[in-house]
Amino acid sequence: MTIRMVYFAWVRERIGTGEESVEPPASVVTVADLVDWLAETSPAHAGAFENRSRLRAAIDQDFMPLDTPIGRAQEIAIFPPVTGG
Amino acid sequence: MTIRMVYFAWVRERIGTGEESVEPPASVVTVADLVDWLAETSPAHAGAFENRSRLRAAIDQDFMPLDTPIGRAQEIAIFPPVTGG
Amino acid sequence: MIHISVQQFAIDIAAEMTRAEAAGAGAVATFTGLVRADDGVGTLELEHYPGATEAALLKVAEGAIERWSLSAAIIVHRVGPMHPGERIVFVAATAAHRGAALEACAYLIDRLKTDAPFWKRETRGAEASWVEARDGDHAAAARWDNSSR
Amino acid sequence: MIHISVQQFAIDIAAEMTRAEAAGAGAVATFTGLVRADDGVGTLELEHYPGATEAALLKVAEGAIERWSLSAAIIVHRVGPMHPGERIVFVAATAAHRGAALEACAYLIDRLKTDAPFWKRETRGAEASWVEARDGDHAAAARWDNSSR
Repeated sequence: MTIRMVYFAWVRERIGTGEESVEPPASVVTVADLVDWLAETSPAHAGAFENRSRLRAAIDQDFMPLDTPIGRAQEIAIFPPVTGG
Repeated sequence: MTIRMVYFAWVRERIGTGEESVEPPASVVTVADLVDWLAETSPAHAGAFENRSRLRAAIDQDFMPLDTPIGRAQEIAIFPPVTGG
Repeated sequence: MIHISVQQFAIDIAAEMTRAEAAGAGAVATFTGLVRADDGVGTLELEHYPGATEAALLKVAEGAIERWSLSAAIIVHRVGPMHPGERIVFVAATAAHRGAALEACAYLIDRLKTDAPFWKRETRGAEASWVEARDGDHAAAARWDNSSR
Repeated sequence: MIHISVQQFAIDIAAEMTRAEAAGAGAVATFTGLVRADDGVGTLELEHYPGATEAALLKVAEGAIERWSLSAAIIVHRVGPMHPGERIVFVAATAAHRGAALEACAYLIDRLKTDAPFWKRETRGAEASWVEARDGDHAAAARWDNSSR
């Protein structure tokens, strides 16, 4: 299954790209699993995802906790806590 | 002692003037006394002051309860509860 | 910065906002009261107590400035005749952060309603009547006495 | 009426107020957030999540409309680079009476702070840093979950 990953703010900067397509193995069930798996793919990913408590996620553009199953998601976003307004 | 009386809204309309000078007797101590005394001066005043609970007052431009002594006030205003904003 | 105006002419929101923002702070909360168009009123007329009105509004603004350390408080009130949709009153509170601005804005309009000598007269067709004061306004103003910040 | 805008260009308060007042109601409460000028920030840059941002703001506005029976809710948010004194965000709530407008306005900005995907980056001299989220923002947003109206 191909998932479109999108990154924002310092997550984007540390990874070095705002989006990428990934094909995680079947063992990846939740967003947290996905983050763990991505952290293995490069030092940049590992650095961006170093502190899991500072990460937030959206599945198909809806904010979700990291322990949410990704199901048949097409787009998953990883980003820092929001600071708008 | 001469006091400048000023009236607003329906108090002004019922009395028929927005201001007048009055010289109350020494027996008039509080604003309520002044209202009682003025109510005797004409049917218009009596009508305007018919329901004391609907009257508010200011002594020298400061809102005061009707039982406040008039002291050496120069200007006393009588009006309905305010409805601005 | 305090700006108080009791005026016959229309309230210019853009000009007042420029004044409110000039203080260079981070948050501006405003409230605008309009002549309602939904209850058949043709003309609304605002009477006031010249001199006493400005003093009362200044006192309300000073109270807000002191309580929330505002960088600006603005109160603009129309007087004279006006029509549905027109602005009757505009208040603004400017502060470093939003909590203070929002609370102070509510304080300005709540206090103005009970503490400033204005009277509204509505004309519906040929009938003119003075607007009755609302008990709720006194309750809204009184909550600022009781709350402990 | 709901109006949502995520825009690169400056926020026009007069135009937004005209929109808010067009509903013909009696009360409009607004909040404006500005780039503060007092802490040495030269440029503030706002990043967002296109598509998701608009959806999140729409949900916040719909929540306010339903809870306070508003006649209008407006949320306008700048994105891209901006400078001290410029408007970052403007929200407005229009209702028949002031209590609803003031509360709904506070709700709009409190919820926007936690529910919409925006990120701020400040540049001070040669140093750029992402703004940290504040715990207080979550407390402010959460009070709308707990309060019983």
